[in-house]
Amino acid sequence: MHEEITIGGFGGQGVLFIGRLLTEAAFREEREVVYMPAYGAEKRGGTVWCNVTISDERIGALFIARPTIAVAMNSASLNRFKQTTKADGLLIVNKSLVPETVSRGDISTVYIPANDLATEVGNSDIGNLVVLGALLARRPVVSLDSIHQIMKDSLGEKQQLLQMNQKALEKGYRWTKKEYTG
Amino acid sequence: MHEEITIGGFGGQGVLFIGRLLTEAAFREEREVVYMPAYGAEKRGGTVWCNVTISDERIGALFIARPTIAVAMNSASLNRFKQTTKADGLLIVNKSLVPETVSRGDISTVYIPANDLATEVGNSDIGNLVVLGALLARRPVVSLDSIHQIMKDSLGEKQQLLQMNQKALEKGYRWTKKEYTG
Amino acid sequence: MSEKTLMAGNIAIAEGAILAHCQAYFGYPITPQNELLEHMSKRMPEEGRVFVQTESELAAINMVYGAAASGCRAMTTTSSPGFSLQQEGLSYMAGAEIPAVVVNVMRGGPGLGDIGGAQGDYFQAVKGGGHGDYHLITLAPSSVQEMMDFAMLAFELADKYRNPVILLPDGFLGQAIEPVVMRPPVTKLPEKPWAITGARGRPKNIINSFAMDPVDYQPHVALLRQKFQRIKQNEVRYEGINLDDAALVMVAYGSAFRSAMTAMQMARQAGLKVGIFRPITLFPFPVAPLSNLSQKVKSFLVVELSLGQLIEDVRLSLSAEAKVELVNQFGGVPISADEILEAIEKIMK
Amino acid sequence: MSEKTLMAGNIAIAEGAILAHCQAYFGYPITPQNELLEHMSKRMPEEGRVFVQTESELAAINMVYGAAASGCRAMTTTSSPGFSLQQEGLSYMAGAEIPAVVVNVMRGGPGLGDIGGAQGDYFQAVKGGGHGDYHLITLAPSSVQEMMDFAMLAFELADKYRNPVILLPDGFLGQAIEPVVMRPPVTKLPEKPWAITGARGRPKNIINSFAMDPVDYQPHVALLRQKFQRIKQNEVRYEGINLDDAALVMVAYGSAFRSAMTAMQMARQAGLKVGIFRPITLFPFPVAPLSNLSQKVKSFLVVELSLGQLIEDVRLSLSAEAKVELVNQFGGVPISADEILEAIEKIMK
Amino acid sequence: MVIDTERCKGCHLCIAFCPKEILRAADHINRMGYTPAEVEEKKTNECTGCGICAMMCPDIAITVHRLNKPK
Amino acid sequence: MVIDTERCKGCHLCIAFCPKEILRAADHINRMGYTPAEVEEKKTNECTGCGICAMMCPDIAITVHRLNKPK
Amino acid sequence: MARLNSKEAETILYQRPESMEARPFHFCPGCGHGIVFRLVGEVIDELKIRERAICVASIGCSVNSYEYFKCDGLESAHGRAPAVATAIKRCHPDLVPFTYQGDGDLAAIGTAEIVHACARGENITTIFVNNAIYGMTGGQMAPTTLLDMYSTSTTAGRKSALAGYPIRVCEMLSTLEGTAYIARVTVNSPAAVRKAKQAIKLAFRTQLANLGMSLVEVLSPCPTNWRVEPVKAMDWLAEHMLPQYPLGEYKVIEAVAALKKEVGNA
Amino acid sequence: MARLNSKEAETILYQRPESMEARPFHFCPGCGHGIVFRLVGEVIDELKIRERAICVASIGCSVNSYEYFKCDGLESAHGRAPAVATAIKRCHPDLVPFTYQGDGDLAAIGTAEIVHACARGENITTIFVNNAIYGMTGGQMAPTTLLDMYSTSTTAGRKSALAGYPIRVCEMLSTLEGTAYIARVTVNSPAAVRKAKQAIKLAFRTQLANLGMSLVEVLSPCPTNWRVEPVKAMDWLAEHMLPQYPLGEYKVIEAVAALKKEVGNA
Ligand SMILES: Cc1ncc(C[n+]2csc(CCOP(=O)(O)OP(=O)(O)O)c2C)c(N)n1
Ligand SMILES: Cc1ncc(C[n+]2csc(CCOP(=O)(O)OP(=O)(O)O)c2C)c(N)n1
Ligand code: SF4
Ligand code: SF4
Ligand code: SF4
Ligand code: SF4
Ligand code: SF4
Ligand code: SF4
Ligand SMILES: [Mg+2]
Ligand SMILES: [Mg+2]
Repeated sequence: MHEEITIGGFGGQGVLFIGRLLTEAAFREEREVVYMPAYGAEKRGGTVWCNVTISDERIGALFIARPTIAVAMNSASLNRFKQTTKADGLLIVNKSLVPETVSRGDISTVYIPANDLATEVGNSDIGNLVVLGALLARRPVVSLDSIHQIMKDSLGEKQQLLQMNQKALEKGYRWTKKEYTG
Repeated sequence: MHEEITIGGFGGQGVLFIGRLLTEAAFREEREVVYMPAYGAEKRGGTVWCNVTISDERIGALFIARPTIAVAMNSASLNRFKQTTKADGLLIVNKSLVPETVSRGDISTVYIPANDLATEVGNSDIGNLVVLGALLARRPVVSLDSIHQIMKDSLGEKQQLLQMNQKALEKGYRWTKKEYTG
Repeated sequence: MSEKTLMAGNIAIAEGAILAHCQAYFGYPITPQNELLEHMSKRMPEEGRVFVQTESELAAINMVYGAAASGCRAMTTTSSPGFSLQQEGLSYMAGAEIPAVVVNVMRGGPGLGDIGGAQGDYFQAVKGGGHGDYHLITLAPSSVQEMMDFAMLAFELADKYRNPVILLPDGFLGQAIEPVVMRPPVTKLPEKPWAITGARGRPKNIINSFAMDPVDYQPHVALLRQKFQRIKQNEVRYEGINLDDAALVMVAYGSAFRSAMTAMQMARQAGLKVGIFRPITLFPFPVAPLSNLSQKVKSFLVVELSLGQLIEDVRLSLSAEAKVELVNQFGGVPISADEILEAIEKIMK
Repeated sequence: MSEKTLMAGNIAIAEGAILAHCQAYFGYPITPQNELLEHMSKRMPEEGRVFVQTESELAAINMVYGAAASGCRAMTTTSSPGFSLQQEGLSYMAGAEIPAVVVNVMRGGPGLGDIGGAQGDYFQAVKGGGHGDYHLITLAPSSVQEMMDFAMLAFELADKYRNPVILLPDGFLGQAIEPVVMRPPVTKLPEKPWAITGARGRPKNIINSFAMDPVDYQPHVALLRQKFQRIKQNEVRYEGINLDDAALVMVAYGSAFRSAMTAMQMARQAGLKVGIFRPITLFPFPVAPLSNLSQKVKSFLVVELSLGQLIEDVRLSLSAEAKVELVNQFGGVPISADEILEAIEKIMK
Repeated sequence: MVIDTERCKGCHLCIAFCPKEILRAADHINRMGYTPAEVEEKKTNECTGCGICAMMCPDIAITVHRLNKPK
Repeated sequence: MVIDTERCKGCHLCIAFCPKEILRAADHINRMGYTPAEVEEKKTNECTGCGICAMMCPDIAITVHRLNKPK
Repeated sequence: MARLNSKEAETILYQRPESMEARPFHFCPGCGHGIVFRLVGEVIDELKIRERAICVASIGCSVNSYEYFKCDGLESAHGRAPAVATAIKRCHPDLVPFTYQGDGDLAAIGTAEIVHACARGENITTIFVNNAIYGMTGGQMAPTTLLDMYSTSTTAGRKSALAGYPIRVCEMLSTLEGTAYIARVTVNSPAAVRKAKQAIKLAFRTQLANLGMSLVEVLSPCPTNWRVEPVKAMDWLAEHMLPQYPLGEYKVIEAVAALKKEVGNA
Repeated sequence: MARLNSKEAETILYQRPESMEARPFHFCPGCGHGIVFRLVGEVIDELKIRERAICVASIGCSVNSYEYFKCDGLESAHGRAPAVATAIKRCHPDLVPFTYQGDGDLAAIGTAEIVHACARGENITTIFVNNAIYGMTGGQMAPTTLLDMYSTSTTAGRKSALAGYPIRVCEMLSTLEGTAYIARVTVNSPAAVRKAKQAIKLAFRTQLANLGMSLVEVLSPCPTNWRVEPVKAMDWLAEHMLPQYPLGEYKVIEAVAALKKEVGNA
């Protein structure tokens, strides 16, 4: 197994957070993993992105030029990923904020109204977890359980927040399973 | 013509001064000349030395490893020059302050009681000019006139000092001509 | 694999230093190594050790000088512009034979530049950005694990040779997060009878790099030369990958090496016999191993995040007939496996 | 020869700068270049120009940055430890394309070292002691006349390429006194429409070496690379002596070259066919001329006042079969013609 | 007074300092993702043009005009 | 008091500050070429051992002793 | 400050100063730098010195300040802006260089340069923005960080035994003979902003009258690194910073006092 | 100061301090450094701290000061001695590091380091020898050179318009909260030497009592570069330096005052 995942969005959309979740999960599942955040210029506003490479072998490049899985949380990142996503790759788009679509036949796409779905579970801000659910629904790079466990470990005391997050994750997962069966 | 002159003595003995005089004279006589002082560690007490290379051709090394003419104003410099003076070279020793003699057959030597002779002209401090006279008496690397002219140019207003210096120079010159004829 | 931890490169250096019993840390904030300083600001006091956020990188390097001269394992960390400010101090430390570790998490330059990762400080670290004749042992990690391991190694080598050691990751490695196997802490530190610890029951010690007269200083520099010679003989480190059948060998370190790894995998998949030679010590540079390799392999590709610095040492190492090409990025931009693959393909056909 | 004057090397640099219409001088005392600063403290105000004795070499280089950014010909002079402190500033100046002249009258190192002359700052000046990818044009005078001439040339080259230029004599040359032909003063200075002179009747000017995003900074560094390429093509300077029939060629600069001259004369007298290749620009290094020479001559002897720095650039220039030996002094001690001759004799028999 | 809502970063200093208390946070976000300040519709006329909001605005997002009284 | 004339650099601060004015410059130079200070022979007894000369000496060339009065 | 535009039927009371670019600031919401920038712009407008002013930027959140003013500008290495400005002024006495420096830049790495610009009495102006933190690098302790204050490098609060005491820059620099005008102001209320502007204006006037070094320290909020909302940051500043850093004029040499009288609040 | 040697028939009143080497100083005749060195040596003797004292030398005429004391010592880069001493003290609170710095070293290139050692309140001691000149490099202007004073880089006398004003170090550093004891003394008379020693002793005591930064500025003659005879140099000092640099204690925190009372002149 070797997946190269890039996630992009606005600062504040929790892009780095779901990147870290994936990394931690892969780590717990005893895979090789590299997490590489964008840093610096993007610190204050602008588009933030991060790379997560998960593999069964020693990982080379820290950077991902052509992701096998790309997640676009805003238009700017879609603009980028629609070019770079690898053939046979998966591109997930947050339809709530990104009106554009992609016309490439050689990749799979998921258009998910992440913030709307998040609002349904009670917090429009956690569209990132909805998207993560979607990702795992289409490419189980790590298990949903690992993610749940990590959230439980870190948010144990904050039951309400934890439950909301879990719901968002599940929501994205189930929504995607349903909409994009196969 | 190519002469490599090294002059050594205590700080305050005017070693650098006669080196500069030789340099300036050679310059006025339109020869190639390099003056290289020792600097730094010797600044505060200790032995001072300088190199003057006078030549009819482009001069190479700034430093003189084996002088053709060496002037020892104190024992420390004699110690050095008795080794380094080139075969066929000239070694001038200020007998007033340096009791030692040298037993090398391949060089000429002049032992001159410079400070005593200087006292005779009225200032024990200008043994350096006596020694310069001696040097020019044995090796006319520049003309006595050039030196006189330079002193005149720089000490024009200080008639008494100038005359004293002139006398010391002549004294050393004549003493040496007399004592070391040929 | 319970002893593994996920960790950012910068943090791994901090924890590596703590494991190596670094007793004093001095630093000034600069991106991209702020997390390292911040981590130390918490961890060092926790361990009962010294942490001072200094007024500048100049103060930091001179505090390291003082702490290490007094026998403590000491470290400072910075990034490129701050490293430039430390060149005088590094020359003093090399001159006075002070064992200490200086980390330069390199960013894009010259000038203020940017905060992307880069390798443009190669010459500065490896050739000596300061004045006078000296060398700094320079270690180039290429994974978060090595950030920790080489931080520890750096302290060992520093003490072994009484010489400053530079850890020279690029900014990308500082930010990358990877699993790390934690190492056992160092418990036994070397004796330092030369250190400035108070002249109690022994003749006084003096630490300096000075003589009034050059003739007195030269023998000291001659001793340093001997030491550098010993380091060259004993401390060369490198990694070779797929060298046995390689027709083309890439030479790379740091995050450039990581991209080269991926490029090599891609090339091999395409049937191209590519290997990698990775210098781990940049000083001492693995001259002999590379030279030997070039008896066999005639085609080399240097991959670096600078305008052609590593390539000079590679050229100086290779046999006469070997050919060297360069593929690089610079100014804070990472290099992708794709560009490297392209360069490989260009050479190999 | 009435236009000749006897002058110390340090003074010749000062007067050369004044002839080149250096408008602003900033410096901090350090041996062996104090006479230069002291001379400027008198001469610059006499000429109605700017002289500031700064609080440090750091302040000096940053004042040079400001003065040159505002369109003035500006200079600072220092010696080795002070030059180390200026590495950050030099990197900034190279990055922001500031034309200015920095003189490093090298002394013995590393560390505080001593105040003898040395060439141990070769790497620092030529490879770039600061951070990031840049090059400084580096001129190596070897006579008092050249101290003056190259000071003037330095200002020309700095303005021509908008790049800092280093004048790199050793301390011995600074102290030596030789006859000098005075040059006519520069009267026409180049226009500097880019300079920071107040946004009067034109769009504003900005001087910097920074971008928030590496992707924006890289193109700037790429432009610098092009410039360095142009410098390499156009500005190589060197001197060859007795190369026509030479069986052995010495490579040397500065006061080491002067000793090599004498050694060559001695060798020739002994019937040994020895020549000298003297790089005048250390960057750009005369790679092609040396390389061509090595098609013919196979035996080289590098003479330097350092532990083997110049020799690396010589090695990088020579053809595969050429052999290179080293004879050197270091740590502030001069090299004598005798030692060089000895080395020559050892090689040639 | 006019707020350039696309320049506004939603710090709400203007709201806090307006002596007439006629400013409030909008209920939407702008392109940069901030909640801009706006004038409560009903209170538009209460603005005295004192300029305090502009004086406190760190993003020069506020321009204050005053209609000249016809002579 | 004893002057180590080979350490003495002839600054003559001791001479200037001795309250008893019993010190003077010697008429010879020492090995370093300086004119050391010395006690005027006739005035040796006038020294009170006040130590001022030693206190002002920049070269620690002066040691001051006092003969103990026999009990 | 009011600008009458006779062709329009309305008077523009407040707008972007003419000497400032339209480009939006890159600062965080509620950052004091934005207010200070605007005040400098207004002063440049009012003194009509845009064509002579030189923005000598430093390194900190204001790193690219030259991009916001319509005057010539340049970047300085961290802490060295006073040296850069010194050289520009010495070379071009007709220009009006001002440094814009943060507390890390000026009071830590740049200590020697500001002290010596003051000691030399350079005829330049320094705007010194004290937010008690290293903003740009992510909130580490600055030399001006308050005791017990949180920062990312003093997460348990700054303790004097480990991290020393906050430096009072105005007090220190006022001891130097070359300083002509030194004042500490803040921007945490409309009245304070007005006073800050007066001080900045007087500082520039001091330079224009060739009276020596002028420096205005502006206590300024950094909501991001103080971890409070912008509006609360203004209160935090009043409560915590003012006691440690009393506002006021610390040095007004006679000639500056005379100047001040002469121009009043204009 | 008197030391009784019971086996001898005489009392040695003054001699080389035990903590000092026999090696003669390399200073010029009449140089104030020699007096100050001896005072430091006497204080080390009297406080019995030779085995704990660390001589942190700086660069200037006192460059190799570590060679004259029988305690451990090291060289610092120019201006950085306070940083070096800071580190030693932090690492070894039982040691007693003191820096010995000239006015060029401390007040020019080393400004930031001394200011921040003071701001941090490091528990170290600085002996600051102000001779108003760069002695070692041949007599160039120092930051403390007096107005109109000759130096090899102000041959027409220091003019404030070109070369700024002399810095009063004690006054400046006293504004910093971390300083515990700051005094200015001189050595131009026996009485002054006695006071200088008391101040140096109190400075070391301040460190021994862990009270914070202590600094003694000693106005000291440099006959060579002042171009006057040693004896005249003492008068020159009184006439020219004292008006610019008033003697006295500039900072005595309560705990130090208490200490002073406690020990008296001992
Ligand atoms: C030589 C050097 N050291 C460190 C840095 C990193 N650096 C950039 S800004 C900064 C501090 C900024 O703090 P401050 O001056 O208070 O400005 P603020 O961001 O708070 O406005 C530092 C340490 C640098 N760019 N150069
Ligand atoms: C970085 C650096 N810059 C300059 C020098 C040269 N230097 C040596 S001593 C000195 C000044 C000494 O003056 P001061 O500190 O007043 O001591 P003094 O000799 O007067 O006692 C200078 C500038 C140096 N050694 N290192
Ligand atoms: S002060 Fe300015 S930026 Fe802040 S909310 Fe009001 S208009 Fe927006
Ligand atoms: S101008 Fe005054 S009254 Fe009007 S909105 Fe602004 S602050 Fe309120
Ligand atoms: S001890 Fe006192 S009286 Fe005796 S020589 Fe010295 S100063 Fe004079
Ligand atoms: S004070 Fe000391 S050095 Fe000076 S003359 Fe007297 S004994 Fe000699
Ligand atoms: S970090 Fe602080 S100082 Fe920097 S822009 Fe943000 S609020 Fe302003
Ligand atoms: S130059 Fe001055 S300070 Fe230095 S040793 Fe001589 S007299 Fe003393
Ligand atoms: Mg700040
Ligand atoms: Mg001094």
